[in-house]
Amino acid sequence: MIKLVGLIPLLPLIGFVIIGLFGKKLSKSIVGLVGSGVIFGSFALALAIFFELKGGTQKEFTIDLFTWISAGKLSIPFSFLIDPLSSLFLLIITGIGFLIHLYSIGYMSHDEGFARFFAYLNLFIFFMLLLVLGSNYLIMFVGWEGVGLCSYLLIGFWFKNTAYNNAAKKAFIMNRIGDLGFLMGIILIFITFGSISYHEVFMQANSYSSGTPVLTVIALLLFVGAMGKSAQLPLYTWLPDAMAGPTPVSALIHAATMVTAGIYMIARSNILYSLSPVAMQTVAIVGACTALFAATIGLAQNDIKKVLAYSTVSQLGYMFLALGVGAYTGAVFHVMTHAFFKALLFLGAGSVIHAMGGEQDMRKMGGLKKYIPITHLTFLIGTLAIVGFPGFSGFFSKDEILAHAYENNKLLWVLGILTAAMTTFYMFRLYFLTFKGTFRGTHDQEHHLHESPKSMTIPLVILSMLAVVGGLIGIPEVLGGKHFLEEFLKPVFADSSSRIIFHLPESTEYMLMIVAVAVMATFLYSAYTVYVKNKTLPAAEGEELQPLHKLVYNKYWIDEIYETIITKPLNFISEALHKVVDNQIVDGIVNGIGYLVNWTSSTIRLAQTGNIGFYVFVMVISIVLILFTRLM
Amino acid sequence: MKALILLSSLGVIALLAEIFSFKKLIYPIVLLGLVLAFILNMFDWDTNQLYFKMMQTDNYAIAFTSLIIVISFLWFIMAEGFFKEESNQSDHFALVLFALVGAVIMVSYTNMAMLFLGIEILSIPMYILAGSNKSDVLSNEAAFKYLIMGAFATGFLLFGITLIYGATGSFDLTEIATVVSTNTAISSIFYVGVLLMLIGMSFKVSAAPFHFWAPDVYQGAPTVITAFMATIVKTAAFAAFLKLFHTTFSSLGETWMHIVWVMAALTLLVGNITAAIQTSTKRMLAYSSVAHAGYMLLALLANNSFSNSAILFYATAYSIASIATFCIVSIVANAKGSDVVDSFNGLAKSNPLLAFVMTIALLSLAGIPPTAGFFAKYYIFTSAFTAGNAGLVLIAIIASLVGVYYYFRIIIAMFFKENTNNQPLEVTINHKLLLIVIAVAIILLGLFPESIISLL
Amino acid sequence: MIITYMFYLLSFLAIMFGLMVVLSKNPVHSVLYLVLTFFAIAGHYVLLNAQFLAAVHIIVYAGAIMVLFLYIIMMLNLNKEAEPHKSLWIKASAAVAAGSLLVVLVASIKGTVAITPSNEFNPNIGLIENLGQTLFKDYLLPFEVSSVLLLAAMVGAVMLAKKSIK
Amino acid sequence: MITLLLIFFPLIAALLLLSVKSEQAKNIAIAAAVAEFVIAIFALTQFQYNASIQFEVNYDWIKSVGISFHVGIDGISMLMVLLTSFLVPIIILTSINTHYKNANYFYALILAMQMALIGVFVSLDGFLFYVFWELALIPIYFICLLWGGENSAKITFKFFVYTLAGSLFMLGGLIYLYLHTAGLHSFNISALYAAGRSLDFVQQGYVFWAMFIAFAIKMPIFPFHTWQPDTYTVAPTQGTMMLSGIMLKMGTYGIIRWLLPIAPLGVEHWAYVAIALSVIGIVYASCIAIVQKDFKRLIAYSSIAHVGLISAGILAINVQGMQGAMVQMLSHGVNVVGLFFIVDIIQKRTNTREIATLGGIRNVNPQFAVLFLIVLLGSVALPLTNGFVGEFLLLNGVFQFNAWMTAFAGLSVILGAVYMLRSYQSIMLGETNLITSSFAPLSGNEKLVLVILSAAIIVFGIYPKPLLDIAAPAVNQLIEGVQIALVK
Amino acid sequence: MSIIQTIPIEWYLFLSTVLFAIGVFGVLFRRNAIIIFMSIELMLNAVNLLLVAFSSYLSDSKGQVFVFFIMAVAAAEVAVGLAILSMVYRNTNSPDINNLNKLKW
Repeated sequence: MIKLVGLIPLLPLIGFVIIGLFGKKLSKSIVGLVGSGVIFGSFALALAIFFELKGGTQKEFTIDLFTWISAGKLSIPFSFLIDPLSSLFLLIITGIGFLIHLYSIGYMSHDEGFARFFAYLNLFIFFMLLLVLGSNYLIMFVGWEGVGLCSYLLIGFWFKNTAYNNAAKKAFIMNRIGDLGFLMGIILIFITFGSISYHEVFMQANSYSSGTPVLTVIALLLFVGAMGKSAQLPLYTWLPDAMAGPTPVSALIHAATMVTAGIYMIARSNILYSLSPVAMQTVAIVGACTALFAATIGLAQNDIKKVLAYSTVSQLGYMFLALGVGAYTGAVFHVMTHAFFKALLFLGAGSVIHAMGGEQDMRKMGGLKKYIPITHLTFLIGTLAIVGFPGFSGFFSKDEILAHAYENNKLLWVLGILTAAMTTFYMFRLYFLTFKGTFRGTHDQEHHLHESPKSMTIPLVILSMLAVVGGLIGIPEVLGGKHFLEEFLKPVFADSSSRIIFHLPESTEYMLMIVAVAVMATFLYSAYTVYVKNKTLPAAEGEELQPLHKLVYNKYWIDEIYETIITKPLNFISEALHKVVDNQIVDGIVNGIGYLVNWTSSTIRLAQTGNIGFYVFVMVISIVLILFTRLM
Repeated sequence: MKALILLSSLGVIALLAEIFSFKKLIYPIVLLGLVLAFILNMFDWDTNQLYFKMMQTDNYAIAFTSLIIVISFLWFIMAEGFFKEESNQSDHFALVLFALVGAVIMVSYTNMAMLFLGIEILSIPMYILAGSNKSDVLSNEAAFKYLIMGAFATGFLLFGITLIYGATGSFDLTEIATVVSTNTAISSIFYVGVLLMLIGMSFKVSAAPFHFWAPDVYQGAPTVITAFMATIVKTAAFAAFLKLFHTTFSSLGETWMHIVWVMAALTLLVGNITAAIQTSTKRMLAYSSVAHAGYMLLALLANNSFSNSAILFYATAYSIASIATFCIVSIVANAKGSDVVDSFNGLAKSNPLLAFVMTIALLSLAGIPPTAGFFAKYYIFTSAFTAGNAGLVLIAIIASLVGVYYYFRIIIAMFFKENTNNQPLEVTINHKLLLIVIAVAIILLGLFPESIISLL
Repeated sequence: MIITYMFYLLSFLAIMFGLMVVLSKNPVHSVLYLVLTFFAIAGHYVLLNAQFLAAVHIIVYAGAIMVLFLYIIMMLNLNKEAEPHKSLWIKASAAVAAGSLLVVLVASIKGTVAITPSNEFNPNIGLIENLGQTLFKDYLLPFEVSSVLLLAAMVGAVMLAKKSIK
Repeated sequence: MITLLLIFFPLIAALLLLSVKSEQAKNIAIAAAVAEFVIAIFALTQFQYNASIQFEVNYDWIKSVGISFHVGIDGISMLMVLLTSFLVPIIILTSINTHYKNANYFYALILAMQMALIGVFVSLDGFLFYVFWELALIPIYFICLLWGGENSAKITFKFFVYTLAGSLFMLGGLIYLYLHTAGLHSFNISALYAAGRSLDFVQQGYVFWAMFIAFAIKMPIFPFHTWQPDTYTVAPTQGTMMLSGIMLKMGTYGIIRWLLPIAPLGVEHWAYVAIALSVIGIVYASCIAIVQKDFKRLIAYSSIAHVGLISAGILAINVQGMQGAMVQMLSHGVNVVGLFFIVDIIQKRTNTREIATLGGIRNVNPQFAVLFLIVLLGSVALPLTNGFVGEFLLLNGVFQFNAWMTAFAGLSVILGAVYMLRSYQSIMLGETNLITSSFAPLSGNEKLVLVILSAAIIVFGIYPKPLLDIAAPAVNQLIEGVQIALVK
Repeated sequence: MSIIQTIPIEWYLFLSTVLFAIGVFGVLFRRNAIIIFMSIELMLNAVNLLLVAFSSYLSDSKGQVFVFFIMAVAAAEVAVGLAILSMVYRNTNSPDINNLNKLKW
């Protein structure tokens, strides 16, 4: 089965090609069938491989396809690596990807770009699979940039809308900033290790002593890449804007898969990080800060997708926190659970939007519970999962991260807890505002409200089940679990885990769990108080806000700040370079030479007076000078 | 020598034609005579004869004589119209042929007296021919300026010859060279003499700062005569100049080289830069001719094994291209009534052949491959480089860029600008043939320069 | 001794008349002064044992060339002081240029290493016989060639001077 | 012999074109160009993948001064010949819907230029190289002058003089080397190599600058670039394509073939300056591209940025940089021709190139949008497009020279995305307007060209190995040789 | 007893130089074409004088022969020059060379 791994990315690619080339001529149902079918095929294969890997003794397979780039001692094969980590991601990607494809059939059914949408989605899956399957950094980079492209295409899916296009462009460019760091990292890896294949690099890295500067630099450069792709401070602003894309896209790309590529990359390179405490520290701090920062913004957003977007940023920060404190398994675990519940939430939100006829402002919703019961229920499950309600998947993964953070650094833990608290608050704020209370939209909208079609609800249901049970594969030992995931991923993190020893007394673990649950409960209640009991509504557009509220509502004006400190200066500098340096100075010198020649010409031609007397005079003077040289 | 006699006789025959009224036949006779002269001349190859210790037909002389004859053949075809004028027809022929005699003497002299006479025999007909458009004040002015300045420069040349005579007791080049090489305590008037001769020769080749006459005379003289001056006179003058300084005075490098260095630089810059904004093409070509003297001075200055063949090749390339350009300028100027650059507007459309040949000729003058002018420049640069004059090469490079500037003004006018004055151009079949032959020759010489540079 | 005085006298006359040629306002005077200069120079020729040359000199210059000059002056009716006013600047620059030329020439000639004649002194080289020998033996070719020169000049002068038939 | 055929076949075709009628010219030109491509492919099939020079032809030319007609093809040349012979038919094909006046001359000039370009890429004699180098300039000058846009006389003239100035410096350098060749002076490439290496580093420095300036102007590299945007803008589309697609590679090729082996010490000594200029140029041109309003001009500036990276990669003197340069030269050729064709398509339909006035073309012509996007992605070096392979290797190469410069150069990765996406958005996306609403569909040949180019972009992005393999032995040998010279 | 044995050759050198310089001065100083011609004749005569002096001093007849050639050339130049002058005069009615400056720049 493992030999067939090539088919996993190939199937979506085939899907892309078929739909891309013939999409216009095919009916929507065929497009949907092909689009989802290939992903399902991949999923089935991924499942088979997963079980083969789980059952087998060999945990690592490399499948060489062909030599891609070679120059001197640099030789980059196009080859795939199957190991627990990649196979897990394969499952997540193809699994959730399939569900979302399925969902999209319904969601996009009325869109004229239906085929295009599926083509893009298939292409995205292809690149995402490449990203996780690659056996070296450059293949990962291929996927990395490829998903960036697809993200660009899908964010700007409705390309007539300038704002959407801007969002798409912003996403691509911000990603590229990170990508540059990543690329530099790859090159430095090659220069340091003479190879960029994981196997070779990690093996060699193992022999480096901890804290070797070059490793730190590599780790930090890679992390820059991760910051871009996974929307970490300060490169996160594209992600909320990316919600311009169709909701399934938000669910798939901007919540479940692509944005977690950074986590995958660092988890993959765990040994490099484990050897570089500085980088680890940086990752942890950036992650924690992002988590908290995004959570605060989430508190005050009114757009249902924006809230989820900031929540995603925040959760991604959480994952980086996990990576930074050495909880690689925890991070991957959270990636997985997050994929379940965040995809669920987004799809739920999509269902809501679908029902609302495109309306995304929560202030216009309310009381939707009775109109769209399935959505409501699954959304509630998702919410509970994300806030870490005990028993739901998010609880386990979050708990693992917090425990590691606590051991590593109490402050990080505090930040984590704070984030969790805010998460609870804004998620329930979202839930309450949307589903509880009374409908606040227009009459037309109310009339239009309806439950989504089967193709949309079935994925919701499946995802909600996953969101509930997904945590089971990582039940910590203190709760009597076996932590299947840790076992499964052990080979991947083996070298790191020998360096980062995690040990926390059981009592402390219990304590941490209790604190987390308590905090969650408190904020759940407070959200309930505010939005259900008191029926408080977020301020309407244009209403004067409290300074702090205003600050958060306007997302700390980060976009504006970037505009002021980066975009505008860049434009200004570019204009200056163009108008002043290039046109005036550089070209000016060149033209100046031309003018100089003309000027000289018109000047010295005046010597040609036409007057014989003068000519003779010059001749005589020249003769005098020539003879004079003889005298000297 | 045979060529010399033949040419003199041709001149006399031309004069006789007036008397015995076979004027119609002179033109073919002269052309035939030139062919014959060329053949006779080439028979002397490698014979290296010395006549009266006055002239020597060594290969150097033969090569340059042949070149002069070839160019004058082309020139005669170009100047067809010049010899149509009824009243002075045989005078024109005779004067031109006598001038050629002077030119031949100038490339084969071995005695100062011959040099002096050669220069004068070449110059005096030129003074006259420059003024041959008698009713044109500009032509008069050209003749007058040429004469006054020429005679003035001759004074210095003679003074130089005299001083050299005084110091060495001889007018013979070989004897002078022997004295120079054997006599260590040579009188200092000798060096003054060398410098004065240098000045006199520089005047003849129109090297700055003794070039002032050239633009005015070139512009004022009838175009065909300008072509003659720019090609044959210049070639002969350079051959004479080179012969003198490359053989007799070559061991006195420190006396004249730094001066020639400065003159070459000045000539290159002044010639090219002043040409840049000229509106009259003839005057532009005059300045360009000054500039080309600068390049040839580089070879002269180099004073090495390349020099002879470099100047020979350069003169060839430059002369044939100049004949073509002057031919076209005169055709265009005749039709449009003016020789300003704008007269060339739209020539590519109205007469592609002229435009094409003009382009090739101008590219050659500008020194762009694969034309002869390129190899000529290359060869000169190599020669100068070998001699260690890298600085001058740099100046020459900069100067030739300026050169491109003005040559291309004509090209741009021909190809790019719209024609506003739709005077039809009349091009005789002879001119067409001439231009085609020249265009082919320019390219062939550019591709296979070996045939000429291996001569010397 | 008298020869030395003769030299001084003739030199003085030559220079003085030469200056007068240049400085006189009337062209006719200039011509006459030039003739006088030629006579002074001819005197030098005699002193230098070049009697034949002296005679030729007088005949050619004073007899032929100067007559030609006079003829042209008369023909073109130039025998008046018609020269336009020259600016001081031109005068000064002419004087400076010529003066510095003189200074430089003299200075570069002054340090002359003595010229040592290789031949025994022979006072007869200026005789016709000697000159004839040289001219028609060694310098036969230039002699012949100068005929071309004169012919060309003649043809040219005629061509230029005659009225063109229109 | 095949080398001679490669050189002179286009010339013969060009001469033939002069004698045919304007209307027939196009077909003959295409046929000739395709035939030339077939010859090149045939040469490739005969080509042995080793470092030796093949199909060598060596005639005495100007024997007395040691100039020979010496041509031959090694891996590096092979790639350039392939590029040239591949692009020329494409370029001619792009003109099918354009009706040029005196088309026979137009195509004759293009083919003549092809001849000169191939000559440049296969010359193994310094003088011959120079002659071809200059020869390439004349046809393109006339193409740009005669079929160029507004103000073409002034602009193309500047271009001509500017590049000629550089060439003359190179000529100076070559003569200098020539005079240092041992024994009877010779322009043979190996003699020049030996001569160059016998110089000390100061002298090599002179040679380096003399030649580098020529190459830098041709490519062009900051600050020698100011002829380029104007010329690219004003030239007819095919002229721009010839200039950017092939001609600028003369500069990069020149560095590889002539500069590095001749003056290794000089290169090493001045590499910091030269690479710094290249790298500054990358960011500088990218920045300026951002604020361009004319799309053609924007691409012109982007070309400066791309070529700066190529030059930096070459001058870093390592296999990765050099191989990257080889691949990137090809990729850039393909991409830039594609981009300029896109400009042409747009301009023909809308009569404008002003980015701001366009918009929404995607609504009208999605097919075009997709092809445009592919070319654009190649240009911004998205992985799995041809642009990426080169860019990665180049950055890799430069990184080995200096990490900070690489980081700075890498900004082009970001800025490239900025200006390209910005213009794509402005031109293709959004709502249609009056100008774009009647955007006609692509004609067959337009589609064909863009599809071929897109295919090339993707195929060589996914599988660049054939290209890399062609050049690899020659590149390795060259780098080894240079490194040996440096160690000494 | 010849002068050359009593008067050093330098004196003749100086004399000729002075005469030559006067001729140059004349060319520079005067605007009348006829007088300019005469000044040039003066220059040539200075040269002639020097040649004769050298010839005598060196006891070598070549110098004097050379003078013949100079005379011939001088005569030719004068003839041509005066012909040109008369031609110019016919067109401009002035011997003033300041009028002859249409050709310039």
